[in-house]
Amino acid sequence: MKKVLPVLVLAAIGMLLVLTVAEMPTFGDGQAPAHRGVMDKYLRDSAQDTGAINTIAAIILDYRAYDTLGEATVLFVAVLAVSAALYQGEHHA
Amino acid sequence: MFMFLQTPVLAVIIPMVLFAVIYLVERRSWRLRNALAVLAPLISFLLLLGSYPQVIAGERVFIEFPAILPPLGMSFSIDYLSLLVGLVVSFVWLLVTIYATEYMVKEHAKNRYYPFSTLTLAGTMGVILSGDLFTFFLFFELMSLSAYVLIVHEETPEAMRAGYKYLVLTIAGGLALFFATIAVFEIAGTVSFAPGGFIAEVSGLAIMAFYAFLIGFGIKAGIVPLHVWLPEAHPVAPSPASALLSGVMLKTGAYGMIRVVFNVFGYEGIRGAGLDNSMLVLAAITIFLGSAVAISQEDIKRRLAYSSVGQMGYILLGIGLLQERALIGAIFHIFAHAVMKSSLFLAAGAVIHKTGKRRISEWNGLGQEMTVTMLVFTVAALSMVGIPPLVGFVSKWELALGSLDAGNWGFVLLLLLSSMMNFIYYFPLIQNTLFGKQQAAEGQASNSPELPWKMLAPMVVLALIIVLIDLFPQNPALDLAKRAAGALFLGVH
Amino acid sequence: MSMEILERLYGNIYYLTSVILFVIGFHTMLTHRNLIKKLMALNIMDTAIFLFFVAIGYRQGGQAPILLPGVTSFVNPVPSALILTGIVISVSFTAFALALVVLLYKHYGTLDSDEIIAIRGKKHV
Amino acid sequence: MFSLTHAPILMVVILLTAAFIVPLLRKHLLVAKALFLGAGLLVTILSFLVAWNVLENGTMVYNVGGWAAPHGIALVVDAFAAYVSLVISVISLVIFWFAVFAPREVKHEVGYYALILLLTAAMHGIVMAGDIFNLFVFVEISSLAAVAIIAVKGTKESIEASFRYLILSALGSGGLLFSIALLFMVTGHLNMDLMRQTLEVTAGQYPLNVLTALAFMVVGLGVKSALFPLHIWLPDAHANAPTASSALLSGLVVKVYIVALMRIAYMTLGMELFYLLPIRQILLVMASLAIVAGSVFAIVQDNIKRLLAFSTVAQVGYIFLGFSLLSARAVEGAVWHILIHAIMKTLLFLAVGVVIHQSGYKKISQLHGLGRRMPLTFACITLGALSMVGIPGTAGFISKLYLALGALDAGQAIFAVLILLSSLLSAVYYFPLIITAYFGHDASPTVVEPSLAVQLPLVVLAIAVLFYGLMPSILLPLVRQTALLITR
Repeated sequence: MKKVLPVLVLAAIGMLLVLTVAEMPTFGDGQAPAHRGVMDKYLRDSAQDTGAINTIAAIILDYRAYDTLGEATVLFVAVLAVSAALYQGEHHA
Repeated sequence: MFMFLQTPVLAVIIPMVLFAVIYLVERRSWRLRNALAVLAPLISFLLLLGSYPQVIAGERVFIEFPAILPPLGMSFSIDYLSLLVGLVVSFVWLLVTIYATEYMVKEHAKNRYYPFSTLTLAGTMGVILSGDLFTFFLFFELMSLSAYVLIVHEETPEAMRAGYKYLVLTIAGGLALFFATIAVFEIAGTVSFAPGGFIAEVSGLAIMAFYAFLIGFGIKAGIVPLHVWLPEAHPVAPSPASALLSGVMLKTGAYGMIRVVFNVFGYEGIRGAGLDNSMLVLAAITIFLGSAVAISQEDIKRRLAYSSVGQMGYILLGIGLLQERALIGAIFHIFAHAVMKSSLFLAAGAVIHKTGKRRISEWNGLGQEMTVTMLVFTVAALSMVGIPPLVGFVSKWELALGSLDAGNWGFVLLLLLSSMMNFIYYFPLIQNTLFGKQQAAEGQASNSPELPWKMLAPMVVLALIIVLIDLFPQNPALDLAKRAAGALFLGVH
Repeated sequence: MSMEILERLYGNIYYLTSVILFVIGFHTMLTHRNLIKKLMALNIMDTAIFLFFVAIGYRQGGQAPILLPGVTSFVNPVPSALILTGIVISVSFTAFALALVVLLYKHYGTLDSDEIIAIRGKKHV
Repeated sequence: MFSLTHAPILMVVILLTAAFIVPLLRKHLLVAKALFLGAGLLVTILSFLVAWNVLENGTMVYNVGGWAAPHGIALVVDAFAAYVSLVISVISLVIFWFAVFAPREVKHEVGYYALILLLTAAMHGIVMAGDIFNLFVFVEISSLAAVAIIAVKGTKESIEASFRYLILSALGSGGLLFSIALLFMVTGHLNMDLMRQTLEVTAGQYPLNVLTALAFMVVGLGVKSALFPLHIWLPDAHANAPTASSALLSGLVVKVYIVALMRIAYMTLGMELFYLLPIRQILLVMASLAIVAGSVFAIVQDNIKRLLAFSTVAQVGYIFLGFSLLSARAVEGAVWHILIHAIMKTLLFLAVGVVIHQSGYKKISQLHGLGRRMPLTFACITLGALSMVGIPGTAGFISKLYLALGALDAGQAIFAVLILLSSLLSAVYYFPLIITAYFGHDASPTVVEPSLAVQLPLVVLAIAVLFYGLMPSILLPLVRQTALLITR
């Protein structure tokens, strides 16, 4: 039982995922829905808006800087968590 | 603001406030505590008595606070039925509390008994004076939960076990009521008691709601097979608390059933859907089993508890027959049984208090030592059996006539059979106590007075009511019961 | 019908690969008892998702989204930007998890999840 | 007249800034504590103002950095966000107070405060997010911080529990990210509102994609919010954490993930799409199982904190049930329950923590007579327990009333019965706690009450339990508007 259950779960998930992949827009299709949303604006305006020619940098550091703040915070949480968990009291520190 | 100052609200609020006051003063002065505890039911009684002329004149007192817990509100009302039951409840409570001030002297944790007795009174008055199902439910929960504290008062392991059983069942009952209440709200958009009922069509959900009501009230009233908590809880509670439980609180179940049948569903709807049959079957089983099991009980309080089960069956029978005269019997029996059963429990409590004898076989010859107590016991027991001029006879007579109106001979026979069984379990007891030989252990200091007056007086008052009330030219309780039943049947206030 | 699905799968081979990677990671997660291996499995799954996400951004003939003169066709920059954040998050999780593994080893003297549960269970009873 | 435009982002930023500074103040503990409490208080005031503003002027949209929606990240503070934000800030302020004044349970004190601040900031960030990836980032911050505040206790059990929580939580995050990828694939947007508009067109084209995305999202956030078969991490984690952490985790964190799921459901997909798929039925079944199983497991617990943790599993079921019944009153009930369960569970965890610290007893069967030794604390516990059972007059009754009415409105009387059944079960496991403490023999004459500063949070929460039980109409407008958002 303990061996069969994971296999069944995996088979179900794998089946679902493979069917989903078959339904997805074709890889590399320039007209796929993913490229019809915000992308154009970024590519068109980022240079004037932010002065960065690297659009990815423009997105990370400017348009979506709030996410980057969150990203830095996650790192901070991890550092704090590790130090707090490993902390053994004054005399060790 | 002055809406709060109306009689039905005050009769509920004042005991609630006194609960807090008693809790605050009880460590300073036990005299003040006792006085306040007696004051609470007295005030409620007087307030209701004050509205007697108004209600008799045909006016229904009704106060509403619509926006308390949106979408549901709260409301209070006094009509014939709630006036009668309210008067009985507060009066019995008054007497029992006076009795308790002496009885509880021997007990521990008195500072817990009085506040919670007062709080339970507030809940009970709220149940009786509520003007809609939701208010009814709220106070029903308050009453049931605070009564738990009274039941487990002695904190013995048996008391805790019985109390836990009571608690779980009472919460189950409360939830059944809650479900039924919101189901009614869902069906009709209102939960206000209305003359003649307000559920136009008895749908599937309405039938579910009815059975939920039956379960909820059945648990409280001790209807077989939902009575299991009752014979456990009564013996372990202190005697005044058992008197209140049996004499007063069980009646709220019956009272609620009357409200549901006549003011929520309407008796024609109930009859049309055939729901009365389930009540009748349960009533018959309850009457028979309650009386039969009582015979075999050795512990006096257990015997009285089973007897209460049987008597609640009478009331349910009176409701389920859906006949005016049967309903008169049921309503009057609420009054009669309250008076009889509380005097029985008080008398039994007096014996236990004085001698510690709980087993019936130990009671032989007690009549010589505690003459007045045993006379009270005798009168009440004879009334339970249904000997003519006493109150117990009146309700049985009306019930029997109601059964005949319904064209059902079987129930008359059942009533007779049950009376026989009552006779079987009360009469030998009376005979032995009054005329039997006292067992050994003579020579106790019997020159001291039988009991303090605070214990004696309430019992004597109750006994006098049992004997005298039907000898009056006009029996006021029966009069109110007739008016109440008439109003419920005509579909007017 | 099934031919068509196969063709589409072949066309989406990058997606398919990441999905397979995901399932491999999940399988490892479910079946292996060593805590370090579980963490590795977790990272494989995360990587699979990153691969998948970045693959969404690819456009036929597109170049890196650096706006140099003369380049007109770019890949979608959004997934790349998001995944940078995702990677940092995954790293943070792994770092903390490894710290916990160290502590667990100190307390229980083993890295086998079943053994840890057994030790803890005994204490409970 | 100052403007509230920046208030939403300020709430997050104030907490984050405080969190960055507090760990530096190890030598100045008093300053650190003052900063910790001050940040909490400031955010509470802001959240009141924001809630008031939302009620007066409708939804607030804030564009971070001045970049309007499709480009930048928007914070959308609608009635739901304002309401949950209010709940988070008030309850967390009470917990902050407790963490400062209660006896120390963790070694790295300033680190603990900072982690709590980060967790709170992340929760505010989650409920106000208007951008799905931003939501994901804050979910990650809160997941990591939530694990950390368990692990800081440093006992064997807490490390083991937090590791398990971390692994499952990371799995959940993976699921969430994957579903975001799938949704981005078919929409090209990250802003939730624009996603919905695009999905109205493209969802029909890629049904399986959307279904898979939904499945991964429900499972991902379901793990984090302990939806029934995915709850296995919760009892150990919540029972072995420091007191303040348990309260924070059980009272708020678990619910914030439900809020996140519901916000994604109505903002990104639209409820029609969300419930077009069989997800509603699945959620109903899971919620029912959660209610029953949580209660049944709670009954057999003797360890009080484990009992409370299992009760959380059941209560999470209530909230899911209300949202998936989808009648106006049921949703109102679920929204109420977010607040009310936060109040009661926080109260119970804090009070039980106090009892455990003062007496050393962790089991119900050991509590004999403590009701007389610690009257105020046990009065609070009694109120909390009565409220958990749903006795009228306490706050718990309100959500029970709305949920049951809502179930009937939805024509599903069976769920009303289920809610009431679970209420009975909670009576079975909560009442022994009170009964043992007040009645029966008196076994621990030496136990005393803690200082008043420690009891203050308990009293405040107990008053809140009574207050919302007796006059719920104060918050009703906000609750109504939230329900409208979801059921419209």
